[in-house]
Amino acid sequence: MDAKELIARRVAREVRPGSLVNLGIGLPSMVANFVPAGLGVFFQAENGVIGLGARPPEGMEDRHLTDAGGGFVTAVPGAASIDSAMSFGLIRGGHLDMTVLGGLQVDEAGHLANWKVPGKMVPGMGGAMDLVTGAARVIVAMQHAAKGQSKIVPKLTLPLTALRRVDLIVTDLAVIEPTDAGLVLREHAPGVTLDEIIAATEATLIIQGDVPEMMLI
Amino acid sequence: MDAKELIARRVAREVRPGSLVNLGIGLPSMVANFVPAGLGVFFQAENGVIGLGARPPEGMEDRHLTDAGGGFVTAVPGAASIDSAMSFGLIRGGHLDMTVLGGLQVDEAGHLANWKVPGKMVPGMGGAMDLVTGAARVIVAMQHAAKGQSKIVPKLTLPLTALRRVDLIVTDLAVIEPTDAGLVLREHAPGVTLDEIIAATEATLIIQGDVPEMMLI
Amino acid sequence: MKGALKPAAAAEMIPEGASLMIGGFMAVGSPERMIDAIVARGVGGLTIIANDTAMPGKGIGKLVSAGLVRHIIASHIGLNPETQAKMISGEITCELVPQGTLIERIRAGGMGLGGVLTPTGLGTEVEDGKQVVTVEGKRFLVETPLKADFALIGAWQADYVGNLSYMLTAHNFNPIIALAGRTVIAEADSIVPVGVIPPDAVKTPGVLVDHLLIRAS
Amino acid sequence: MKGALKPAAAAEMIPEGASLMIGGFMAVGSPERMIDAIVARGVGGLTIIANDTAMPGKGIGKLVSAGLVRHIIASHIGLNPETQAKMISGEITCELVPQGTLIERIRAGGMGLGGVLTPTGLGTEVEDGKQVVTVEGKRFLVETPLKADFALIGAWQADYVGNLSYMLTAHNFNPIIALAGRTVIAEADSIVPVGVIPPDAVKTPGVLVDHLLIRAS
Repeated sequence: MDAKELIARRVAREVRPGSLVNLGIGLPSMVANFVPAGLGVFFQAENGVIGLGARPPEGMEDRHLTDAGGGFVTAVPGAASIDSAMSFGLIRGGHLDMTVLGGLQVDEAGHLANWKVPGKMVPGMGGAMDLVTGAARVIVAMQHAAKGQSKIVPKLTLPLTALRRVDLIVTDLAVIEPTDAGLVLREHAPGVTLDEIIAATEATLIIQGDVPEMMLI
Repeated sequence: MDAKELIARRVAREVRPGSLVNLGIGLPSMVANFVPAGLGVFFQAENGVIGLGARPPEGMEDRHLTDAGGGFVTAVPGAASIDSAMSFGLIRGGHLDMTVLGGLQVDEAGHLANWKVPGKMVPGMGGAMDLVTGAARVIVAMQHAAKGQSKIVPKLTLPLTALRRVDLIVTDLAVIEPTDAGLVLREHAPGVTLDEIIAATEATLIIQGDVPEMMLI
Repeated sequence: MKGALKPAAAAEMIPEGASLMIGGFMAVGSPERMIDAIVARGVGGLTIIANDTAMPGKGIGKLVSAGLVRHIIASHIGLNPETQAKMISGEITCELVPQGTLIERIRAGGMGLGGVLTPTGLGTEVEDGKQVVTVEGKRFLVETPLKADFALIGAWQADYVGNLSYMLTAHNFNPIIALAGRTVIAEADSIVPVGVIPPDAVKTPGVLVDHLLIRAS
Repeated sequence: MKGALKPAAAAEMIPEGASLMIGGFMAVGSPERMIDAIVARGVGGLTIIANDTAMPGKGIGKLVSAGLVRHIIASHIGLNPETQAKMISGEITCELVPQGTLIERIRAGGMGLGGVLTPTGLGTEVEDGKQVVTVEGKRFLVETPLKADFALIGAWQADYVGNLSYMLTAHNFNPIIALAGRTVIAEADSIVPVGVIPPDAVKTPGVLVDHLLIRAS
């Protein structure tokens, strides 16, 4: 199992029955592959559909039905079309139960940076600031480190996405929960020791009692 | 012809081809009877339909299709249903070409009072404040006097509806246009002399040259 | 997938003193069976947030007649003489709000906005006690968000995902209050199998709806 | 009743330096024939207000590639490397706005609001230079309204009243920008006779639409 699949399988366990879930482009979108059918989960794509389904068979794509990355999708029974004002009204108004987003950095306050690297990458924040501000639960799904640099840092050096503390960080090494006291190490990935996690993490991690191994779907 | 019909027939002449028009409850709603078919006018009822049609034949009423007074109506071909946010978005956003409203008083500044008589009648402003604030053109259709009291006054004694100057006042005696200089008498009703109008009007009227007789539809 | 409740069971959820947003414009689009069940239960001290209080014997008028209402936030109460009388006697307190402002306040509450800036009401009694903000040299009232414990929806079609569609002038406040109730209960003319309402016809996505009323017998 | 224009005739109406709101999300729901006609005309110095700039060869990306764009207000430009390159070189200036804020600013412009108060962007770069208003003890950014000289709509169905409906994720910004363009031009997949689009399926009432493009040959 590669690192991305590991992360996606662990995040999938956070998805609650009957909930409305938004998945970001890239790694987060893989989560949908591991959420059991029959859980009654609806996926929202912020470009305008609630009840996003799998990619259609070849030849059955429709240019009016895509995900936020522009890829062809289907609509499940009970799906609803929404315009951008409704889409973001649902997001900002707390009607979205959970969002899974990629991250560039998370710090000890649980603050996320995921939209800009000054001087290098200025793609725009898209829906990220609204999602982090408004979703009932925010989960960051990302690699623990990039180019040998820890993405979990004492204090953000990249621009903040929103003042809201994210609820959970899932990486290829660990599951970490930001709390009032700081970043609590909740789980380790299979075959990864706590010392390896601590060594790979620039931020201080709080370790309370036993740290179990990640449970995956 | 009674006074109300006279007023409605004169106001109907103000309706421009292809425009979107909102008619208030009561006297203003009579205007629709005199607007020529084929003018391509759409009537809006602020409760949620663009393309309001005549009352349906008996037995064909539908409880999902009424005007703002709760009376049964029909929908013309090309009608659109709108919710209250869109309805008032169109009104406040200047997309409504014209509204015709009743009045309790209009003063020399062209300010309208039409929603409250303190201590007597407190029905609420409904859509009146939005209509007067936002409609491209505001026409007041009312009797010139009530219980012998002029409704056209130097300064409002009743609560203001909106800061916006109304565009035209049509009464059973006269057509009056509020301007920067004050209230200009534009037309007199058939068989009514200027002296009679002046005597019936508490506010000062500006009379410039000939004052023609009202043209009616 | 939502279950459907008997009206009496739905009414049981509503405690003394609750705040209720109720759809409808002069009772068109109001959830009549739900209202009847509340009257039958007799729970009092209610705050009603709605466009109007209809008339005695219809829609919200039935709650007023039954003496269950303590406070009303509405745009118009003039067509219900009982509401007027109870307001004058002090049994009911009433906040009158311009219709376009009322619907935007509800939308803001439901969509996570801190409020909207509107020109409607400037210079009138509606301005009293409100913050004023200047944007690009123009003054606007700050109108604050509204939420309620319950939103009671009258819809045309529902499915068991909770998706709702509305018909003609029975839309009115319904699609907007569905965003702003902490618990949302929808009464529909019909309930259809999941997948029958086309995604483009859904005006209220099921995620917003907590409970449906069972079909009328 | 609206006539329908050839794309070239519609493009003729757009002068050098005009501001254009354009519907679409990664080009899904964008008016491609209209965009092609603007590229063919070659009028430059445009300000584009849209969710994104798609990618080279698609939707708004064609305007960027043709060098016709001077300023962009968007939420995301990261998937169009040409936009990135032109921004870095200074050929294009860019205001990046959170997606939920952008759509509310356009809605406010179209619906006559002075702006909205949002928590999105608080504490981030987006707050810089903005008014902050406190409502019920919470801080919100004042986000100001946006309008444009033209709104260019991609619709699914149109009729000759100008009524428009949209399909699935091709709604996105289209129904909202239709409120905020001083001149609104709609390109639809099909144009149907008046009366064919059910009133409840109309998402943009014809009153908002100034011109239709003729059917594609």
